[in-house]
Amino acid sequence: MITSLNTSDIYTIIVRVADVIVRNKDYLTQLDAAIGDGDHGINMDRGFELAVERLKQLDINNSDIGTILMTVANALLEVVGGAAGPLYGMFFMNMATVASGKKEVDLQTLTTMFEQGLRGVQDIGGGTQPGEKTMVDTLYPFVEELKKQAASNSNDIALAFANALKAAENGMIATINMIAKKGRASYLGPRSVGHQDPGATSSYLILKTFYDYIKEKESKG
Amino acid sequence: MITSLNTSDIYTIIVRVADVIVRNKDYLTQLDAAIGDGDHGINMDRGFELAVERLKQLDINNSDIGTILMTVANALLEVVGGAAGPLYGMFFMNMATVASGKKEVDLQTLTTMFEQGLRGVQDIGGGTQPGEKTMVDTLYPFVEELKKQAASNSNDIALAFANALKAAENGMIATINMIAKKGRASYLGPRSVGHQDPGATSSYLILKTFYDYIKEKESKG
Amino acid sequence: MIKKLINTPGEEVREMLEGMALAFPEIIRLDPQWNNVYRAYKKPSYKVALVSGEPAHAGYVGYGMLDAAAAGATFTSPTVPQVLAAIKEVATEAGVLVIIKNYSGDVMNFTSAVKMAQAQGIKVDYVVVNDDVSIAEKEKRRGTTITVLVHKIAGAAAEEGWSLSEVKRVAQKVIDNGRDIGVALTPCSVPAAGKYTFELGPDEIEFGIGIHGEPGVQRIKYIQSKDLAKIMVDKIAEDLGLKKGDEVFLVVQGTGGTPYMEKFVFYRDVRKYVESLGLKVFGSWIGEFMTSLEMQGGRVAILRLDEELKRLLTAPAYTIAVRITGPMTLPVVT
Amino acid sequence: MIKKLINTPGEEVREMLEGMALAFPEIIRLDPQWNNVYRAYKKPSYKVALVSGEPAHAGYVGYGMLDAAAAGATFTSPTVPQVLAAIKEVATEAGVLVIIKNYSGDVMNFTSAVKMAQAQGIKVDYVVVNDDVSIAEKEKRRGTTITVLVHKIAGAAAEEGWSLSEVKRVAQKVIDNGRDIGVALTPCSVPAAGKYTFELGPDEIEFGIGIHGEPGVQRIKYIQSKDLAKIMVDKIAEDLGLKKGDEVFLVVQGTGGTPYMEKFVFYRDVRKYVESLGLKVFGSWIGEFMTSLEMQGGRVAILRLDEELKRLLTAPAYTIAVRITGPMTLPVVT
Ligand SMILES: Nc1ncnc2c1ncn2[C@@H]1O[C@H](COP(=O)(O)OP(=O)(O)O)[C@@H](O)[C@H]1O
Ligand SMILES: Nc1ncnc2c1ncn2[C@@H]1O[C@H](COP(=O)(O)OP(=O)(O)O)[C@@H](O)[C@H]1O
Ligand SMILES: [Mg+2]
Ligand SMILES: [Mg+2]
Ligand SMILES: [Mg+2]
Ligand SMILES: [Mg+2]
Repeated sequence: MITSLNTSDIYTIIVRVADVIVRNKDYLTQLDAAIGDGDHGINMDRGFELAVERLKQLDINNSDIGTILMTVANALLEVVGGAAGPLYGMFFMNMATVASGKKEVDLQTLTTMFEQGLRGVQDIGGGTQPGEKTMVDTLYPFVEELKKQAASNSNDIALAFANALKAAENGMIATINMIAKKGRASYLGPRSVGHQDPGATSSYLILKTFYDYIKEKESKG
Repeated sequence: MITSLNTSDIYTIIVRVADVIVRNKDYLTQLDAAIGDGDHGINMDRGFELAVERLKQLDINNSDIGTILMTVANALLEVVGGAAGPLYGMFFMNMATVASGKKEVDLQTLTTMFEQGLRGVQDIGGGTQPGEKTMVDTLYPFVEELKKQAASNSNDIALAFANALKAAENGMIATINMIAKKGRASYLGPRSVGHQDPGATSSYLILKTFYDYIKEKESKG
Repeated sequence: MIKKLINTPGEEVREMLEGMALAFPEIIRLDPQWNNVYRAYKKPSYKVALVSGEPAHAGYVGYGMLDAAAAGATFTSPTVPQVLAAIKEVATEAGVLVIIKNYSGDVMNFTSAVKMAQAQGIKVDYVVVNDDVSIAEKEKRRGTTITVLVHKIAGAAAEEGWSLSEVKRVAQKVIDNGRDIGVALTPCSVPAAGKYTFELGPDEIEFGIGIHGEPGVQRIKYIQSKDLAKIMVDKIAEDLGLKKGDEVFLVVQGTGGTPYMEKFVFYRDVRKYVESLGLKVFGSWIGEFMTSLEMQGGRVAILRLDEELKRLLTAPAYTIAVRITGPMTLPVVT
Repeated sequence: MIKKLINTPGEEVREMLEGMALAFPEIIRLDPQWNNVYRAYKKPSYKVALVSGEPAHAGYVGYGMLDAAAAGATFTSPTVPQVLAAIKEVATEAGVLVIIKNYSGDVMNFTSAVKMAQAQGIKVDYVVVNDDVSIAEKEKRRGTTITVLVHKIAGAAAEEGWSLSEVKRVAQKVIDNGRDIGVALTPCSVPAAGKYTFELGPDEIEFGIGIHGEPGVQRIKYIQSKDLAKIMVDKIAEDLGLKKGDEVFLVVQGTGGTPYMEKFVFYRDVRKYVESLGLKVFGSWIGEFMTSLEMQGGRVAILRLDEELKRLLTAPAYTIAVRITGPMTLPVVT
């Protein structure tokens, strides 16, 4: 059973996120073309490419999880631009703040990290709520489920993430039938219905990468 | 046997030419799109529409063939523009000069009219010769054959025009395999091969309208 | 792939800015670290500095308009540190006015940068342009063409040495009195994406588009220029509550790939219709001021004028895209 | 049908000119009988009058350039009586110079009109612009972008009161020292035809095009902006025999539907390559000066300069498309 993640775990996860994003670059861009301006995959890829480049220059042994995540946040803020830049920038920055100085985090801390990350997104997004067809529709149920799991006194990170990811996936899928209320898709009004939100999708891919790594680590024992 | 054409014949022929042009407007334009700038049908139609409008204002009983043809020439010069405007303008103007004051023309005079018309085209075209993929490839063999027919002391206009039109048709078809040396198509060099010249085609349509009318008049006796 | 006169996709903004700086070194200066464009010549320390975003705005940097344009990737808002760098570069004692277009991304990045600049002791304020009348809810309206008139009018005020709060007041006045609306006949394509942002049938028009190739608020059947002109002008006139005798300024433009011929035919139709409503046309800009790459289509913007706006609108400016050097004196001949 | 911001096809030239005259009544005047555009304000009687054709040239009528532009139907030379009317309208005692583009139609219509005007006792001469370097035989070369520089330079000379023969001499000097070449990435469509003039594959370019939507001299595979820039500049430099140290003026333009971004990326590449050949760039025009409706593509024109041409090129002009009012004096700040 996995009960904590350390600096090196988080480092590896971010590297894998970058890889997942590059492989889904066209897909995310296509989703954005349907209801936005067709750049979400390109934006995310530009950010995570720089994030990994910066991470590679870090001395991992002398870094904590906060440093890793702050490096990611700064890279995203620096080159992503658009809506996704500040949204994910604040997401990782808030996570970093919680993890500051920590070389290891348990389920409780991870939950707080994601909770604060979500809050960062909601705040900079102008008070974004679930149901507005954004990345919040993925992140919010994920965090809610994680909180539930952590509250039930569980330490099992893999189990908690498995359940939270399911909630996140449902949230992502639910965006298909929503009318967008925030972001560029909201200009389309009812025409936005029938399309999955690109940001909700990239959030899901990021969360899934966390879970896939944890599961892999667990199976390796 | 038809041995002369009068003012009213020429008037009717021009009205029919206008009709033939409007029905072939798209076809001529498409031919021009392939090796020119895609406006030949539009240009010709604009000209003949005005020519007919002007003819309708003429008092035919007090007009001679020269007046009819000069009216056509002026209308074409006035609104066709492009290459076709001055080319056909001079064609009809030179025909008009020969027919000036005449209310009836025989094969000899008709031959001279077309000969001078052709010369007008060649002169303003900058000395255009057959083989350069232009309307001259239709007009030149037509005139040569007409001259031959008239020289053999025939008075039979229908027969002479039948033979001359055949020569004109062959001339038109021969433009397909020519490399353009004059006009817009010449910029394409060898790329102009394989396409029938729009001007050669409109010339053929005009000559064919003359012949069709003559044949019809003959059959009516 | 969609053919474009560019090199490696993703490099196009940088290379465009390089081209502009090569062509107009006397007007703009390119900061290669941030893809920010700054006015090339000195400005007085009493002058409020004006900052805006998007590659297009590089054409409005110079005397009488912007001091800095922060260019993001194609159709992407510039980033927080990039905007912050621009603010810091041009800040004067008089302060900085940041002109933000009301797009989620722009608002987030620019307001974050403004907060950081304020935290660093820089005097900075901002306005948000939301002129796109195609969207019903006012707070959601995008910032489009009127942004350029804000640059022009606030820029002239700043050049005259107005205070930050006064420059902001007149900028907000332009926003309050200006509206824009756009249509697309064809889509456009972001180089790095290599695909069109939407597909349109041969008899369809996207009505109420933004400036980043997004689909419009509505898809309508093709109608002629004069019918479009009427619908578009009506939307604006109604929203602004324009009345007979009001004096207005028109901006009629293509969307990047619109030929001159169509712009002037469309202008004719807009102008005739505007005048038929009893409005007085003080002047017009016709051309390309806020475009969406190769998209074919048109935009109309109308600004209601008063004496203050008229004077500032026609004050001198010297940028790549807008040059107003005062009425030309012709040799007098009798 | 191909969607355009126009009304009834066939009316587009007239309506475009109406739009221009509505927007710029202080610069041009439209003669509705002939679709001719005349300079709106008086010219001195000592001034040679300049006449040219094509709708596009309406943008170049005004102080320091043309006195009349005779606009034919879209992509069609104006007619003989139309050109004659233009010559008669603007003729002065000093005479008229007619600037003809070397297209069969234009040459026939314009030279016929010149002959008729001469027969009517008007002092009139002409030059034929044949700058399109994509065609090998010099006599066949079309007249394209250099025509606009002839308007500019001969126009400045005329404004200074030069004689007809002197204005003609300098016009011919521009022709002798200027070359142009163009490429198309997409075709265009004449409204009345409603069809594209040619079809291009997604990786094809028409190389060596004219300005009326005709196909080019050659069809080539898509290559990047900088590779196109090199080939196009090389063709011109070779034909003009340009040598290191020569001073040149660049005109880099789209073909009507080319977005700003691509024009400036392309300009960057042309400029860098031109400078790599050791040529000195005196100045540039970047934009749309001689276009083919909505076609996407690019043109490069280069004019070799001497002191006379430099002075006339930068002399004042005040037309719809070209405004040169002298270097702007900025407030001096220290
Ligand atoms: N106000 C907001 N709150 C939360 N998420 C938002 C908000 N605005 C946009 N988003 C998210 O950002 C995504 C778009 O990102 P991206 O395409 O990179 O930016 P842009 O819209 O500026 O082009 C949307 O799919 C949505 O999930
Ligand atoms: N110099 C010339 N001599 C004879 N015919 C010519 C010449 N130049 C062009 N043509 C004819 O004109 C036709 C094109 O007419 P049109 O399309 O109306 O004019 P434009 O080429 O100006 O668009 C060509 O197909 C050709 O037959
Ligand atoms: Mg986007
Ligand atoms: Mg033609
Ligand atoms: Mg974007
Ligand atoms: Mg033509």
